[in-house]
Amino acid sequence: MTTSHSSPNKPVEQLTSVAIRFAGDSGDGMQITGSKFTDETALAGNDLSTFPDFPAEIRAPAGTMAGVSGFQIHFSSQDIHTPADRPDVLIAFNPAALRANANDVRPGGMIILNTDAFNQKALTRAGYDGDPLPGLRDRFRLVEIPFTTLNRDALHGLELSSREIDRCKNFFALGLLCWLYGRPMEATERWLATKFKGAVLEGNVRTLRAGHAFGETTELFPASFVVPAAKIQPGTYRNITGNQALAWGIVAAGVQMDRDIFFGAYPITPASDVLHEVARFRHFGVKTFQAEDEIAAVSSAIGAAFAGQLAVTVSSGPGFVLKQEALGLAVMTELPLVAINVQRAGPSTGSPTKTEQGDLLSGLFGRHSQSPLPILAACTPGDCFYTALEAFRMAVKYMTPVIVLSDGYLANSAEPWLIPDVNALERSPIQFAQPVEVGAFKPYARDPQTLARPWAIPGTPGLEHRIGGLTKQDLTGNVSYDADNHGKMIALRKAKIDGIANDLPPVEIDGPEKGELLVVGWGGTKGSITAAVEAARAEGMSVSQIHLRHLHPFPTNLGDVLRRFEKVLLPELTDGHLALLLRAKYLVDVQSYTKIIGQPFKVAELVEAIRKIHGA
Amino acid sequence: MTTSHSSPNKPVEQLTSVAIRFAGDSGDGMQITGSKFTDETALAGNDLSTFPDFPAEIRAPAGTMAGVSGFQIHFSSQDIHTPADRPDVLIAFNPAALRANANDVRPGGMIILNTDAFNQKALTRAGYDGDPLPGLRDRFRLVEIPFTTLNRDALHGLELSSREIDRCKNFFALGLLCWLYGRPMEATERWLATKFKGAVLEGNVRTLRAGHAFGETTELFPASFVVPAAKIQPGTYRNITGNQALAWGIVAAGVQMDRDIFFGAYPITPASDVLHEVARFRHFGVKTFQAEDEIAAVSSAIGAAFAGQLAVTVSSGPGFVLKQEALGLAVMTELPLVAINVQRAGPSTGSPTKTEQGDLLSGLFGRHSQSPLPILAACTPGDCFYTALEAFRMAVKYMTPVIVLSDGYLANSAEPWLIPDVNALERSPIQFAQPVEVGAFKPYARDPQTLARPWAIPGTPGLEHRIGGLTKQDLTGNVSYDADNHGKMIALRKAKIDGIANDLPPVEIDGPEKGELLVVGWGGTKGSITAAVEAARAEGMSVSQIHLRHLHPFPTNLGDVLRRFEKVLLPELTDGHLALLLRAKYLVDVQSYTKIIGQPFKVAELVEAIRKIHGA
Amino acid sequence: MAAPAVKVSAKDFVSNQDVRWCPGCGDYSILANVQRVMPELGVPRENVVFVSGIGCSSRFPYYMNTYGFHTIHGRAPAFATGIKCSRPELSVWVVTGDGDGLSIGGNHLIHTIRRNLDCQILLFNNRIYGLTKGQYSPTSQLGLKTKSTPQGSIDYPIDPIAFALGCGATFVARSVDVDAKHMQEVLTRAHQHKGTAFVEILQNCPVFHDGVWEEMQDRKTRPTTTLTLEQGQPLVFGPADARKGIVLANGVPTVVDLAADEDPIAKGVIVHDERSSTSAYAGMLATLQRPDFPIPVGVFRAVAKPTYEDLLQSQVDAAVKQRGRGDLQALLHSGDTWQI
Amino acid sequence: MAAPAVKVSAKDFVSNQDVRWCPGCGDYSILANVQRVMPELGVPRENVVFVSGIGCSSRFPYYMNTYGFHTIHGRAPAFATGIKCSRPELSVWVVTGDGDGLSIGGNHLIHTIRRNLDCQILLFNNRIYGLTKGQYSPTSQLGLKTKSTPQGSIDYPIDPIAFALGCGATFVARSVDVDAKHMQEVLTRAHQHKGTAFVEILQNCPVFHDGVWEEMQDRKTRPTTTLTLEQGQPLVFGPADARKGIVLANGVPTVVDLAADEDPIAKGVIVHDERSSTSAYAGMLATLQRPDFPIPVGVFRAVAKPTYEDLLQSQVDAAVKQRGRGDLQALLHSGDTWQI
Ligand SMILES: Cc1ncc(C[n+]2csc(CCOP(=O)(O)OP(=O)(O)O)c2C)c(N)n1
Ligand SMILES: Cc1ncc(C[n+]2csc(CCOP(=O)(O)OP(=O)(O)O)c2C)c(N)n1
Ligand code: SF4
Ligand code: SF4
Ligand SMILES: [Mg+2]
Ligand SMILES: [Mg+2]
Repeated sequence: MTTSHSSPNKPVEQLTSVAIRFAGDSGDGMQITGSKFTDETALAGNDLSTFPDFPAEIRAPAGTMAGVSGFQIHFSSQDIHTPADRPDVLIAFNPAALRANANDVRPGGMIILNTDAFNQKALTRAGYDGDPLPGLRDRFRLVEIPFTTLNRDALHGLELSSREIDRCKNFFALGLLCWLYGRPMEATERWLATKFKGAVLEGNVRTLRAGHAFGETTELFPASFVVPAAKIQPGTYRNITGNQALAWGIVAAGVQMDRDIFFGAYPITPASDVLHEVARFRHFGVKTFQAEDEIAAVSSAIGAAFAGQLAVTVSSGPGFVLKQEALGLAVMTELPLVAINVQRAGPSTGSPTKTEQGDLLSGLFGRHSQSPLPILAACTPGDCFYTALEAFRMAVKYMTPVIVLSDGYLANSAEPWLIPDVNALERSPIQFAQPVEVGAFKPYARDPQTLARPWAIPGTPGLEHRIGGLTKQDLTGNVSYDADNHGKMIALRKAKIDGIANDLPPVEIDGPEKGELLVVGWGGTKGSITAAVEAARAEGMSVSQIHLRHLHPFPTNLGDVLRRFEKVLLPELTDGHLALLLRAKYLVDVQSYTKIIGQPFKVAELVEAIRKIHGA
Repeated sequence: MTTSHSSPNKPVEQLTSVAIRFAGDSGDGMQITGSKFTDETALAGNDLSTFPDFPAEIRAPAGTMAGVSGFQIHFSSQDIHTPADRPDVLIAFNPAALRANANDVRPGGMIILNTDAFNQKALTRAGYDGDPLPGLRDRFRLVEIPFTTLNRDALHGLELSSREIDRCKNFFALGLLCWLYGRPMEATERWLATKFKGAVLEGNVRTLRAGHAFGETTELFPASFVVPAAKIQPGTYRNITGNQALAWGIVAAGVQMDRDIFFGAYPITPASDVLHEVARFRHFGVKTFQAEDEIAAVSSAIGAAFAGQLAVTVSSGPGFVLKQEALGLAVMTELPLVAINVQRAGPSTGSPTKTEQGDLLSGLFGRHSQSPLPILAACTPGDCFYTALEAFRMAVKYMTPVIVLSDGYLANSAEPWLIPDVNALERSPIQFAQPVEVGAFKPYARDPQTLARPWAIPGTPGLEHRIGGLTKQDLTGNVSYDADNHGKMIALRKAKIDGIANDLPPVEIDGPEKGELLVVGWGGTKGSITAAVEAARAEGMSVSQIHLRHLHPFPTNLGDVLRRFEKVLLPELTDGHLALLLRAKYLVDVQSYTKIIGQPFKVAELVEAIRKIHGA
Repeated sequence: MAAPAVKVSAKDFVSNQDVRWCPGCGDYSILANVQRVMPELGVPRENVVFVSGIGCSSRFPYYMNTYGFHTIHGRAPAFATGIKCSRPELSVWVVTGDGDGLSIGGNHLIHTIRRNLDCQILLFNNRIYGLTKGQYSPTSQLGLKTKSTPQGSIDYPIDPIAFALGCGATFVARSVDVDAKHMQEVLTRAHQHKGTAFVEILQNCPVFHDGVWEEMQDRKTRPTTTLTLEQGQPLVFGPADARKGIVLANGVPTVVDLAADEDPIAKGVIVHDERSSTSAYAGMLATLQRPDFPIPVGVFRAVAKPTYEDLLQSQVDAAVKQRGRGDLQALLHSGDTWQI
Repeated sequence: MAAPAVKVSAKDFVSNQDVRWCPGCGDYSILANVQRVMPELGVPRENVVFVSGIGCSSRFPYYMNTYGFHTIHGRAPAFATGIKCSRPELSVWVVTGDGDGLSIGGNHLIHTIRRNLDCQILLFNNRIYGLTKGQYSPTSQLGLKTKSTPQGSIDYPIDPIAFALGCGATFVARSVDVDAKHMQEVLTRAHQHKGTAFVEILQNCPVFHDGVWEEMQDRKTRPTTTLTLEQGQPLVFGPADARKGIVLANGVPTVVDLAADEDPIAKGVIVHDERSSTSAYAGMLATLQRPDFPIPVGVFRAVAKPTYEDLLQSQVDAAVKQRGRGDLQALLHSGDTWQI
């Protein structure tokens, strides 16, 4: 429901879209505030996109730049694809938050400050020598509000320690923002009721409403705003993050394929939340195993696959690399497995909470010798759900490990997601090999169509067989030292994976079928690239766009598509991984545009890049 | 010394080159026999090339195909580059050896059989239904000799068990071959004297001479042969295998750079012999550490590098893959390390004793994110020595891990090697960072030329500093969360490695500087490619050749060279790894010719491939 | 699972692959003993899975006519964990070596053992790396000269039994390759134990470490070099005419002589209790090493504890019982949703 | 190495990085204690190296103004091995956590400990994965509800001390984050020990596992929940008016009450001996766990054994002595060569 709370006695201005960034200390609850505002915005029917950005440390020293946590939400009455390059509004809970974020704010934008936090000590902690406010006043509209004090007044008399009281102040701010943009607050109050009870619940609700009331009454805001609902495809929506969607996609695979899930993982940022989420679903017959390390995680999953379970393992770069030897065994033994890599910024330990697309080539080539397997990449948070599902189907149909690539940006960003109708989702129960008379079974006989070998699981009489990593003999799977057989098996495995291409939908071109410029993308950059392409078109340039989800093998028409354009631009948050593959395979002069600073693309940068190559 | 033993009273025919294969049961001592014959051939002044080929098992059941062990030697009065596609002579110690090798022998070639081993039981074990000899007689010249009996007669009366006596029979055969090809036997007798004593020594020497005498007297051989010494660059020569050359190159690095070596490894075929060899050199100040696994092996080596030692780690495919996470840390911390990969046939456990070139791309891209480092590949057994040396120099000069690629073929093959003059080898003592006043030291300040950071080692007052895998701040190396700094460091590391190209000699073209066809190779295939190119030229084709030792970065003139030819052919014992890199980087239509059966190229197949592309 | 229709014999567990170990390898007798006990265990062949890593010992699964997985070096226990957690009804056997299990694979042994996954782990200890042709292993003697240690090994050997106990093992036993009867008893006990059954088998490698266990293998010396553990019996060893016993002095084990007719228990000789409340006692046994002590063979410790796969399954059952079998439609619509 | 010119103080070991742990984290006090003992050890700052893996605990080296290496998850002991073998004169300290050291890093702990590399290994045990925001660790209690175990953990915890002893540790000790004096004694002992000194430090994680060690931290409960080990003293604990002691019954430890004036030794209470000939005794101590027993703190075991890096160096020295310093020219010409 979307009734507006904006007050009758103040004017209401209409806006198309707004971007707001909440910024404060890790302890200030910015992520919560942001995600609650997100829920309300979704309920208000806007299209939206969010970007949480938190520090690596558990809790860096309070008040320091390193401790600043931010959450940005972009919402609109039209469809949008990114959290926006620059916020229109910044809520800064302390000087460090101001210093870390002020320069991102759109010139002339609004900055709301918690003046209570702006004492000398805090300013110095944040690294300010003097008082920054005067300097900012002429660049932005500063709104100075004593959140701490107002919150204390609001909760006066409650049975709460002053520490507990101060912890509520972010909800005062939330209430204010809700008034300012006419967001409903029921969802938040409902959520609070499930999270807290007693005085704490009371306190949060009270300050939330107080914040709202403050907006109505204060002189600081002459007007409130409304961002009308967007025209979005009808249906039932929810907010979902990439990690949540991956987890649900995994659970869905178990349901749709009618087989229990074995999930082997070792915690690592930013992939851990997938484990946490999946672990909640034992009642779906899902077994999660927190292994001693990544090698055990993937090995246990391969063991589960051998035993006939739907097996999946999840990690991020440094952990994923450790799984490569075992993945090679899965390739050799041709067992179905889904291996998910939620990419993060590297190299080495790098910047664990930052995003990057740097693991495409290690996924493809990170194993020794020739060890081919399919690779899929999700392109939006909600798409993670479908990508996980597709990966399981592909793994089982072709009896192969499948790599799924997500990234730190998709993992934590939320978007409104059109909930699929479960009955419309393909059901694909599994066909295991059936008992045969002893001795007749050939573990490496192949399906002529898919070249997949049979999935023969323990417990089936007559199918007793042994597999392993040594070169296997065709058909029998016995250890073989025959040179020609070695070559034949190498070729068979390659042909099987290459053959998957025939199963893939052709790439679809958005925009002109041929012409001047094609912008190619893959993975989590879809939003920013799409926004940039639309902006470029708005400037009158002819730009076409394709976005790949299948990175190995490629769709069969890809080469043809690439050759239809004079120029090809490939933006990647990495050093030209896909560009290298396309240039090598199709000998097309794909020009790579890269950014490797742990942050997603800004739309403006991409538009600039498009202008450049277009002009060139 | 090269005095001929060939007898006066039989004619001596002169030959340009001969290829002989010794084949028998793993227990028959074929590798010893072959390598002794090799030493003698070297002393006789021929150019030569060898190829040992043994089964994976320690000792497969006697008499079975799986247990057959072979050793091929090709020697000539001209320079040769390969062990030859097909032997002219096969010595088969049992039916299994015959069955496994007969079809490789040049039509009309000679097959020498140990008739004592050809009983019904042995034939069946080998998988023969009937007697194979009649069928072979019309294709080859069969020479049937009761080696076992003759050997027993020769050693009659010696204080040896019949088992011990039979174990000597391979030396009877060796003696015979020495007569047949006029090889001196002193070296072998000297070697026997160092290996055995008493009756066993006596027995081996006696049967060796008896075999020689048998040749002189038997009617079976109307004539003996002489293969005159080859015209080879003058100097002192020795035989050396690739693994031995790697080991010696490592020791040499310690001497030439005046710093002790730390060698961390975990055994794995075919790399273990490097560990075994290096472990013998404690008196060079070399410390070998057999770690609990490959991760500990590389980690200990990186620790040693941090401590200021010349650090090296050696493995093969499956083990090398496990080292990738730690190698990423070495890239991030910019420490000098040499990581050697003696490639073997995969995927997974694959065929450990067989050769392949499948680990180029995993070396380049096997780490997550952007983690660039230089890669060198040795191209002959002796070249392994220089490649190891160069790798250490590069690692220290540029403060980077360096990957060295060898392969199972180079590892075990022997070739005559012109011993370098140690005084002519470059000496390059190490410059460590010098003490500074506390606080002044910048661990990530760079040399403007090389972009290398200083090597500051524990024990140096004032240089106390902390490094690690988290994104580092420029200059200070402190942990940094700044996005632009992140990008800057990514760019700096890349620029440093790319900059090494300016240090590299330009690729040299063998043959016409430009024209119709360029054949490009890398690593252990140099011999076969060179032989094939020479053969093709002999057929009147215009063919040029380059062979790369620097696979990342590439020499600066490579693109220009590639573009000077109408066609480029790239033979690789893998699925087009280098071809992919060249196509992507230079957009040249490099055509890849691949063979992945665990065996080196045969010259004939390459000549055929050259004909095809030439004709096309 | 229903028992197999017809009576099966050892032959039924012999695969069609010819065995590829060196002549005289201790692995042959271990294989024979495993194949001999299999029919007695009453598990249908199709429900038996052998999992191994890499090494001569790890070739084992190829020779068993059951389901088998020859995996990668050192990781077999992790594969076994996935198999057993997915299919608790399967009888899972891990075969590993002193290198595979204790060198590269040490971490997986630790955690599989502490989780008490129901499986049998057979560690063939020949104190050498066989398959890679003779480098020293984590159990090799100090000073051992091998290909990789021409001046002798400088690593102190690890004791597999002490190590397993340190990881909290619920079942720990030791046997010798040549002692068929004893090994078959131990294997049967290991299979009967619900939980991780860790069994060290002293194995001879005639090619690279011949005679390393000779003392324990030789019928003549065995009585004085081994101490056969029997539940409820005092720790007595040696020939009938020269019996000795083990007593504790301030927590430290010591050997005492026993007169022909002397009652060991009266003399304070410890009575073997594999079910001892803490692992302190078994840990003490593990410290008994040659030459000062005989090496204990048999079952050191056997205590009951819920197994990992059972606890995991019970969480699934509890969740289903409490929340009903998961409903995907309901999940997708859980929490805040809105209509457009 | 010459001692530092001027008298150094704790401040000299404080780096210029601001410490990034949560308020109230037990790591702060451990850091303070390490910095306090450093000057007493008489090792010049430039000869001290701190090596760590990944985890909150593993951030430690950044805060020490010495040489430091923050490596990768679980591998710190292997890095330390390379450092110490290359430069035996350095004082090498490994800092790890219950996840870093006992989960992913278990294998390297095993082998570093058994080789007796001369280094100090400090394991901060907060029974949780802190840095990754609160998943259970190998030392977490059974049933613990964490992010990854909403229905409770089903892994039996491993005991770091028992584990280290099972690996053949020559020095094993335990201390508590809040007990400054005791920790400084233990750290000093650890540094004095030549060989691997394994120290478990019970550490509180107020954010993800607050109060896990409260019993042992609280001055009031400490006397009954901890047993302070002192060489040559009987195993007695509890307040003066309610002393208890530990005795052995058939190898199994048991608690006995002691009257106010009663002589524990007479009562058969075990006398602590950290130098016991075998690890049986220390192993027994390690089995003492709450709630049935107090947790021993202090030095469990401290025995002398040649260290790995010394044995390695002595092989180099022996080889040089015997064959002379290696001559490359001679090596290249060794064996059969020929002139052309
Ligand atoms: C990742 C990896 N590293 C190294 C090897 C080489 N390797 C195979 S078996 C083995 C040691 C086996 O020793 P053990 O477990 O004692 O088995 P045994 O042969 O003695 O029965 C080694 C080092 C490998 N196959 N894979
Ligand atoms: C290869 C790899 N896998 C996983 C991680 C993620 N990770 C970092 S620290 C950690 C656990 C740390 O726990 P602990 O050692 O107890 O340290 P604490 O934070 O509790 O001090 C994990 C799983 C990683 N950094 N690298
Ligand atoms: S090498 Fe040793 S362990 Fe391996 S098969 Fe031969 S005898 Fe057995
Ligand atoms: S998460 Fe726990 S262990 Fe980590 S810094 Fe915070 S309090 Fe300390
Ligand atoms: Mg072994
Ligand atoms: Mg912890």
